[in-house]
Amino acid sequence: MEISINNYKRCDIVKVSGRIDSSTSPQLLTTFNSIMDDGKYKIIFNMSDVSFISSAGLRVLISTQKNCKRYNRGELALCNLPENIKAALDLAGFIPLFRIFDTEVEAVGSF
Amino acid sequence: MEISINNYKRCDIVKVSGRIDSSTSPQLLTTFNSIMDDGKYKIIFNMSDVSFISSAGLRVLISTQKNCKRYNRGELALCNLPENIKAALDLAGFIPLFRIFDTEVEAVGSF
Amino acid sequence: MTKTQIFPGRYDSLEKISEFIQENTKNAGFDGFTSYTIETAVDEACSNIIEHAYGQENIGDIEISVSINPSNLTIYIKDNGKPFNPKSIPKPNLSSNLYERKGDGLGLYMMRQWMDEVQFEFVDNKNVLKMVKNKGQ
Amino acid sequence: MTKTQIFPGRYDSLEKISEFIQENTKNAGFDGFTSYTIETAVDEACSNIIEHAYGQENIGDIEISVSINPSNLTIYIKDNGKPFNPKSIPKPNLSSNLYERKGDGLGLYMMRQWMDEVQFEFVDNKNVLKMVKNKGQ
Ligand SMILES: Nc1ncnc2c1ncn2[C@@H]1O[C@H](COP(=O)(O)OP(=O)(O)O)[C@@H](O)[C@H]1O
Ligand SMILES: Nc1ncnc2c1ncn2[C@@H]1O[C@H](COP(=O)(O)OP(=O)(O)O)[C@@H](O)[C@H]1O
Repeated sequence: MEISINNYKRCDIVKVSGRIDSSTSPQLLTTFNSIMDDGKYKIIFNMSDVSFISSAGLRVLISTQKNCKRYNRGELALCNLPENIKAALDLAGFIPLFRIFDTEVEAVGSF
Repeated sequence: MEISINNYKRCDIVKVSGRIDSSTSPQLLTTFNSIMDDGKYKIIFNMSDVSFISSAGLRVLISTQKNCKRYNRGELALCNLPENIKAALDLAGFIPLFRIFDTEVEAVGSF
Repeated sequence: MTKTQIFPGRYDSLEKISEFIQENTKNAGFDGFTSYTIETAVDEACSNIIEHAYGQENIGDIEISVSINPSNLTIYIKDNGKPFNPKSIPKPNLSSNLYERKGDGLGLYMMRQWMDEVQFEFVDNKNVLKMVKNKGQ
Repeated sequence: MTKTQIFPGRYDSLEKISEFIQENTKNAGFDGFTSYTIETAVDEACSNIIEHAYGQENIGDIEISVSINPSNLTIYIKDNGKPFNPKSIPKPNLSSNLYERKGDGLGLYMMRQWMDEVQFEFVDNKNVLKMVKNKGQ
């Protein structure tokens, strides 16, 4: 798994390429936590290059979303979901819990 | 020339494909003016599909930039400049007059 | 045709396990999405073995056998960890209210939703998980 | 080899003029960027003819001849509009201060910067603009 972060004026974009499973999801959690530790709670997660997500990865998303939304200070939004990943989010009932955008531009433009 | 407009929370993206010459530049000016008439002065001009720009097109950019920046209410930013177009802007001394971004995301993320 | 492979009970085995499963789902003729659902079920099962049956990494192995049958793909996953009785596990909370919503308990749910048969047994001092995905649906 | 084409003095001729120029710059072997600079110079010249020499669209024609020579590309552009004396035209303001900066007066400047020779004459009651771009620079 590789993680990149891009900082913009009103939000940060996190992009992962590869698998998000029990082996790699702690690294993703650390990334989200380090952004929040900097006082930034508007995060976009670009999933275009995520090849696989297990329930361990889904847990990271839900706990990050709760953390971001606390005190109305922000939000974790998702973008560029591959079909398989979207099906996993759907099965887990996650679709109503996140704003989901087709492109990074739409996601950034929404903050 | 074809023009598309996408509205985001804090800015609008205008994208043109084709030639911006004396024949087509009035249409571009009308587009920018109609956005400003709606009270929106933060505009991004995505030039990736602009094949040609003459001085008539450059005039539209400068007058729109002046209009946007008046009263500090906004700005015309440019993104995705093809090499030839960038050379024309450079020759005309326009590079210092606009913020120029490599991608739409960076441009939107800057507002 | 049955293929068997043994993997060390560590999280970094999960990627190799996925590759092993993908090879087999491909050979069995499943489409990309169906393969993905099977890959997910196996990943969840193996993660649970490491986390819950063994309790941590590097305690024991995971043995996976895959049979491509005319009408289905059948997978057996065996471990030597503590016996597991899935009957006692409640369904997960899938609330769409973020604050009531929990992130855990999804693994078994995803396995059951995405496979046609999921069955746990304890045989010869081993946990044996059988999962079946039917063809041509 | 010289090719000549006549276009109606209208702004929607500019695209066809560009295509005619591109064909010739390609045959002459110029690279993409150099072709673009020549295309720009011709577009500016023709826009000026319609706007300033004819004063509006549909008053007269624009005749363009292009010669591919061993050492250069030479373009002649003729119109029947009012005589033009470029000597009287001041250089444009290229200030990098937005509020002092004007958007007009760029056309002649771009022609002169991007071509190796730009020369206006009034001959036989016609404006004749000669522009040359050298090869192999
Ligand atoms: N192979 C296993 N061995 C022992 N306990 C298990 C096993 N698989 C699942 N469990 C138990 O079932 C619960 C639910 O599992 P699961 O749905 O995968 O969610 P999670 O692992 O996120 O809790 C686990 O918390 C654990 O108590
Ligand atoms: N072909 C022409 N015939 C008559 N006047 C011209 C011609 N070309 C240019 N001019 C004059 O020179 C000025 C500068 O031209 P130019 O640099 O192309 O900028 P612009 O057309 O934006 O004013 C014009 O405003 C016009 O007065």
